[in-house]
Amino acid sequence: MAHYKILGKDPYWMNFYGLMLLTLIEVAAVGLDLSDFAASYDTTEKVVTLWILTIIAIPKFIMIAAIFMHLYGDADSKILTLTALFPAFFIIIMVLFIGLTHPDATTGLPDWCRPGTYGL
Amino acid sequence: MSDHDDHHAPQPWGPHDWHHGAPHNSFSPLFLSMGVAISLFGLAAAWDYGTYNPGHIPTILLGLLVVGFSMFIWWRQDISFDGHYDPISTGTPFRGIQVRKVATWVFLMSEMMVFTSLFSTYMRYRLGIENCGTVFERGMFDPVTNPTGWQEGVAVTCFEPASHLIASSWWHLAPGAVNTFALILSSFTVVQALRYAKMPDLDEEARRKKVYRYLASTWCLAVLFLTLKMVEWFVGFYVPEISFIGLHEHDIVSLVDEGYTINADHYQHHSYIDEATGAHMVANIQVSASLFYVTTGTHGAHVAGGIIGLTYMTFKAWKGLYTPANAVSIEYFGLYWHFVDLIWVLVFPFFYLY
Amino acid sequence: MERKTLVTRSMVALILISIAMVVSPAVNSLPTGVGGTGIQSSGCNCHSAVPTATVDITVDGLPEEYNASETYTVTVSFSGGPVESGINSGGFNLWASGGEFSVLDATVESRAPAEVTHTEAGNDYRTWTVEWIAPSHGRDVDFIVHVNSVNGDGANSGDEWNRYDLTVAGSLGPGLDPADPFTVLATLIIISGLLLTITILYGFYRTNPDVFDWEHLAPWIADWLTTTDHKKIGTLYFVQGLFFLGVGGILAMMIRLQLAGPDMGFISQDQYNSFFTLHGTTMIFLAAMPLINGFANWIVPLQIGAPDLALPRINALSFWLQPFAALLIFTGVFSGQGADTGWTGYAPYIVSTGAHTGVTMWVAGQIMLVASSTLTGINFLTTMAVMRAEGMGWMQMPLFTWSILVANLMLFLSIPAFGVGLIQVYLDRTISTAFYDIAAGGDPLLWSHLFWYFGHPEVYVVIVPAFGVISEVLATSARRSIFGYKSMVLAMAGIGIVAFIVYGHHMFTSGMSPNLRFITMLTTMLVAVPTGVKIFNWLKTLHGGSLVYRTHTLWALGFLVTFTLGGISGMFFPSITMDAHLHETYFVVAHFHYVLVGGTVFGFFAAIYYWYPKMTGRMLDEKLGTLHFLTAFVTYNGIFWPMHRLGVIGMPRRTHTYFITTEDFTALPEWAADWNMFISVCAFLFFFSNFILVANMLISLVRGQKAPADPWGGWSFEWMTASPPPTPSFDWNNLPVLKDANEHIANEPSAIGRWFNRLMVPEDQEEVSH
Amino acid sequence: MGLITPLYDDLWNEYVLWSALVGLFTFGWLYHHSFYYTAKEGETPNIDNLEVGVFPKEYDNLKLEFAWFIAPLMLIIYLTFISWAPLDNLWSAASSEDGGHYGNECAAGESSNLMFNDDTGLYEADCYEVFGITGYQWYWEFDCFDLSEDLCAVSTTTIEGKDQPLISLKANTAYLAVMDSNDVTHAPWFVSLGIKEDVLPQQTTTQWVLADNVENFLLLCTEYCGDDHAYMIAGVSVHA
Repeated sequence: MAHYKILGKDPYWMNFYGLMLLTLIEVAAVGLDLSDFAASYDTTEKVVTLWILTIIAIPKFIMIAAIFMHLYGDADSKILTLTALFPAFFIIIMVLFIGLTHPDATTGLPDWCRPGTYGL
Repeated sequence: MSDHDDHHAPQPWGPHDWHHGAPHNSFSPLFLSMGVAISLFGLAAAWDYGTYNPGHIPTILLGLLVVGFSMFIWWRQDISFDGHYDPISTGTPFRGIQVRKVATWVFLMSEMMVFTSLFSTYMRYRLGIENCGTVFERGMFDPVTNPTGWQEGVAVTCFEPASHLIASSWWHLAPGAVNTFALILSSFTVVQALRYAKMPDLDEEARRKKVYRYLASTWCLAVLFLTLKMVEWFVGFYVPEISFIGLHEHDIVSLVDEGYTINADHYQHHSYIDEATGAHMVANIQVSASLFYVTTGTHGAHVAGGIIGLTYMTFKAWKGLYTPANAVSIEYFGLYWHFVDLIWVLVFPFFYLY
Repeated sequence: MERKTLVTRSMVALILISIAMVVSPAVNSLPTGVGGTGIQSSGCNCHSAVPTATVDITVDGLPEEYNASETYTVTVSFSGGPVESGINSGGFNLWASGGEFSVLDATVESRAPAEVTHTEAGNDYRTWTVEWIAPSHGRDVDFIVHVNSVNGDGANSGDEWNRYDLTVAGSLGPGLDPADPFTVLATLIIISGLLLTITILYGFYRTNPDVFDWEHLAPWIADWLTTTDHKKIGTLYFVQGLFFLGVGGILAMMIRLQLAGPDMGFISQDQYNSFFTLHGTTMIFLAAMPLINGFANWIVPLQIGAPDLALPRINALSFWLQPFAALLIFTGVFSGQGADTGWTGYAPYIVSTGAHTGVTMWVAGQIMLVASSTLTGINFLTTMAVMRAEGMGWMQMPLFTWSILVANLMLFLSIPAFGVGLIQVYLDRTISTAFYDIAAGGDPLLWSHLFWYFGHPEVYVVIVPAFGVISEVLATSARRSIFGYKSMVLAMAGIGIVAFIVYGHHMFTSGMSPNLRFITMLTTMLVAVPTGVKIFNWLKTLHGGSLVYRTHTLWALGFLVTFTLGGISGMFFPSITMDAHLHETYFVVAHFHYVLVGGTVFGFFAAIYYWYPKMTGRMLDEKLGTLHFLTAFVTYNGIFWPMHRLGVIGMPRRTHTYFITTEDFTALPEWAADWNMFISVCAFLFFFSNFILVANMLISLVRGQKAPADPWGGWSFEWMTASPPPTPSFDWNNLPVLKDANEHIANEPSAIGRWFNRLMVPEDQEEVSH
Repeated sequence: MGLITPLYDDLWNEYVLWSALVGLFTFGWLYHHSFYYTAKEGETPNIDNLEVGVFPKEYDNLKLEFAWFIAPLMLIIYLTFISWAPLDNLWSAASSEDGGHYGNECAAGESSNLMFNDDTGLYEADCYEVFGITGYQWYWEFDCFDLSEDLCAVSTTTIEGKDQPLISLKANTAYLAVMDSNDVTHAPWFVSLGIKEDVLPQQTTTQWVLADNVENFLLLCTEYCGDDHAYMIAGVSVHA
């Protein structure tokens, strides 16, 4: 249970308001025409939207985990946060190895491991 | 003939004697496994590579019945639980925390890996298969000037994100957006239920009402979530005329009716029409549709599982059986429920918006 | 009243299970079922219900006694029945139990090598001629002839038919009918099941010989079906694991029969494919994993001083998911539609319509096993994290408990990937999603990635508990504390981490991203380091010790030999240049059987001899145990050692036969066939040698010496309880406290230690415990 | 043993040597200790005073443990190093500018001159030829593209009583096999050349087929592909 306050108010309510606000921004980011803004940064609207969505997803994620799931402010918060973060390494490995690789023919050793001067 | 417990025979069906450490036999695991096996068997019998054999639907129903029966046994044994023997950790790093709270977190670790697998699949395909929009922009095929272009009538294999349909109009996005708010709201109601159940200086009737109402509203929001999902996938809806905001009467077509299905090997979209010639680009989008339905469907299945748990908890709350002593069991459910909400925070932008 | 309802209800449950058990394997995998028209048994009954005696069949050209391999011209003709009209006059079916028919003209076609029938054109005749090439075996051959006498109106009414049987003698007289492999398999499994039932009944009888009646049996069984006690569930796991170890062994024996010589015809290709698939799946998921869980269930709570697991009912659920999963996995085996994908089930074959229909059920069964493993993982991790006795920090846990901790951590973090892959395949095969539909852009390597992301940690999950067992057994047998406890723990943790980044070495030749292939070549080499540390630590433990030879000591030393050999052969694979040749050969088969049988199974054997007294209160027989060790160890090496050589000279795995060098082509040398025969003989000896263990367990259960609480002189908590331990294993209100023979605990923690303590131990314990 | 290709054999011999050394060391140690440090008949001494319920006295030696952490590490670093150069040969780039060992694709009439260079321990060639392999359930199909009859020819032959495809290649020639599959995953194993690589539907994989010796051998399928997997074979005939 929460034993702290956010801006002097109840943390659950504050968190709830905050989440609603962020979600509204997300929906707006998709709905609004950002192509001019994107053009000024020499990129496409899709990229801008994706960036906004990713950046907003992070605080939302943290707010839910920290306040609703009591990973902040409780006596057991620290150890439970560590527990929750434990799979991070394995998640990164899976994303790198499965999500971000592609099948390919072996047309030579990868460049980064061919210094060119080794040999027996 | 069970031997070592001197004071009572284990009751495999009835309520638990929550005496600490007494063997509490249960038929529930046996029946649950049996039911799951029967359902999976029936499911595989009822569909074979998309061919539907309705004769096997009773098998699935039988399986679900057995599962339901086992849940009933489980709950019957649980409902008398008043929190007095909730086991507490003794091992160093977790000392003092409820054992089942730790178990819930450990369970969430494996859930994280489930969704990571799904997202890895998504990334692999999203990055590995060319986007349909990109293919379309390359223009129509011409043996000399545009050899990589698309041809009228020949399906291109490409990736068509559902967001192309969903984010194309506010009304299409509406069910998903409402769902986002519904889930956040339901996270909030669960945590409120926990707060009031724990509040020590509340009289019993007031607590019963608060907890019961908050849990019931969570239940309603979860059902709303699934309903809107079904509307968005299969049903579609009607938009009335509201003249002062310039809205005209029309129907929002569901994703399936738009042709966005797992069997869509000749998918068409109104934006894939060549302006000069009026030719349609047709696409094979089965992989992207499968990804969309299975990933959001897995999330939906988690919500459905939550509804089953909530049904029991709402009933228990209605009976007034939550007290500050056993309120932490709402927290166990709440952790799961917030986690489902967290996943939606990721699913929504990547499957509905981007 | 209460006992009565209990009995009735348990009976309902039992009946349901029995029905499921009887029905499930018999259910044809959908949508097709057992082939064959049944003409041999039911005749041509579409032409009329019963045969007509007046239709007279003559078969000319067959001798009284045939000469082996000679060709005979056989004429089948008949008279009688309706009047011949010239068109559509009749038809026939000729079946022989041996030899082959060859077709002479267009009136006859062959349905099978030893079965011929008339063609569309042959329908107009009442006489047909074929050639029969007599078999070479010289046994009697049976012929069955069916003829239709047809009136030519195009409909079946008014037609008549008859059947005629004759036997042609061979020089060697009547022979035995060749057994259908399915019949053999089914018979053996049913016999195993019966023996198991008898054993269980006898077990009940021995519990209390005075009341051997239904009134007592029913609640006894109901208690086993509903138990949540960790020791009883452990025993259930053992029963399941040993039973399927036997079933997997039977499958292996049938594979070895087929491979005893080149081109043996004992089992067909189709059957072979399905048998090796089930052998792999059964051994890994239905034998090894339940055995690990059996030991974990029994020993872990005892070793950490906990009365039970953290979530006893979930524990029961993880067990009960397994037998039902096994039913699904074996669905369709006896109708020839069992899974035939290999235990890896590579896409896109696994989702293709060419694969057997039983694959869907096999996938469904494995989905249940994934659920079971996840629940087990949650349960054990929580138990070990939160229920350790006072005084037992992480670094005072017995090594077996540590090994289960590492194994479960690996298992439950990796198995979701497999589960998701399985669900994708299941949906592809049922509702026709397109995850592995290549035409729609699906990527077959995605499955390989998801599978091996799980599959490689999985093989470590199976071996790491054996490490724990060996650490316990060797230290206790040498009467020493284990050498380098901390480095043992770190090595296991290292193996656990490394497991996740090396899986690409299963896919060196698969078309996977070359970058990833290269990275996993480097990381796979790393596996040698922690395993090397462990082996040297074990050896150093013996140093200055005083080895007491008992059966479990023998098995532990045997483990060191075989596991080291398996480890060394494992070093050949990360070198991609060599792997390009060795991948998917018998060298691989030899390697993983050296670590999985020589490692895991030998570890289990050591564990059985080590903990059996604790579990049953009876000592095992040392003489039988030594006999078991000697026979099994020798024959085991006889099976798998020659396989290394076979693999290098070019024998691929997962193949129904192998090719011996001919004048035209270089293939396996002739001695390869001799070695295969040798392997098959050894395999049977190994299979039967394990019955010594079973006999030992059963005999000792009845007549064994009573076991003291600490027969071997170990230090951990399980030796504190009585043999067998009471329920609950420890008193909830009087839990044991671990003392420490070292003094360092009293020392001030270092700066890092203080930081770590602050992080790991909640400061205010009042807050969280209400 | 072995005698597959020099690339493979050199590695194999080195690995077998080290395996034997590690094996001798370990087993020597094991046998010595298991016979030397043995309890007398009927005796159960208690060297470290093991006692139930007491975590035993620590028995360790950081230097030793570190030593046998480092020793295998050194060994595997060495083994990785010797595996590296042959890998570059196995996965050679397809053009000489990118550091390929087999030159560029041969012009008409140009000769490949594949040979094993004992000094570098690698195969080298002036140029290479290209042919195609396609896997079907359950047979192989070869495609010689526009190579001359002498360099590459496809015919059929009888193996174990069945007609199977046969590809004839010329000795001392480097070939690049460009591979594809029609249905499911297969893998052609040139047994006597010690190489294999999966063929995948809708995707192209490649492998270097270094035909150096005159020999007729079998090509087997080594990725399980269904019913007739064991009999999915072809003949390879390397002529002078």
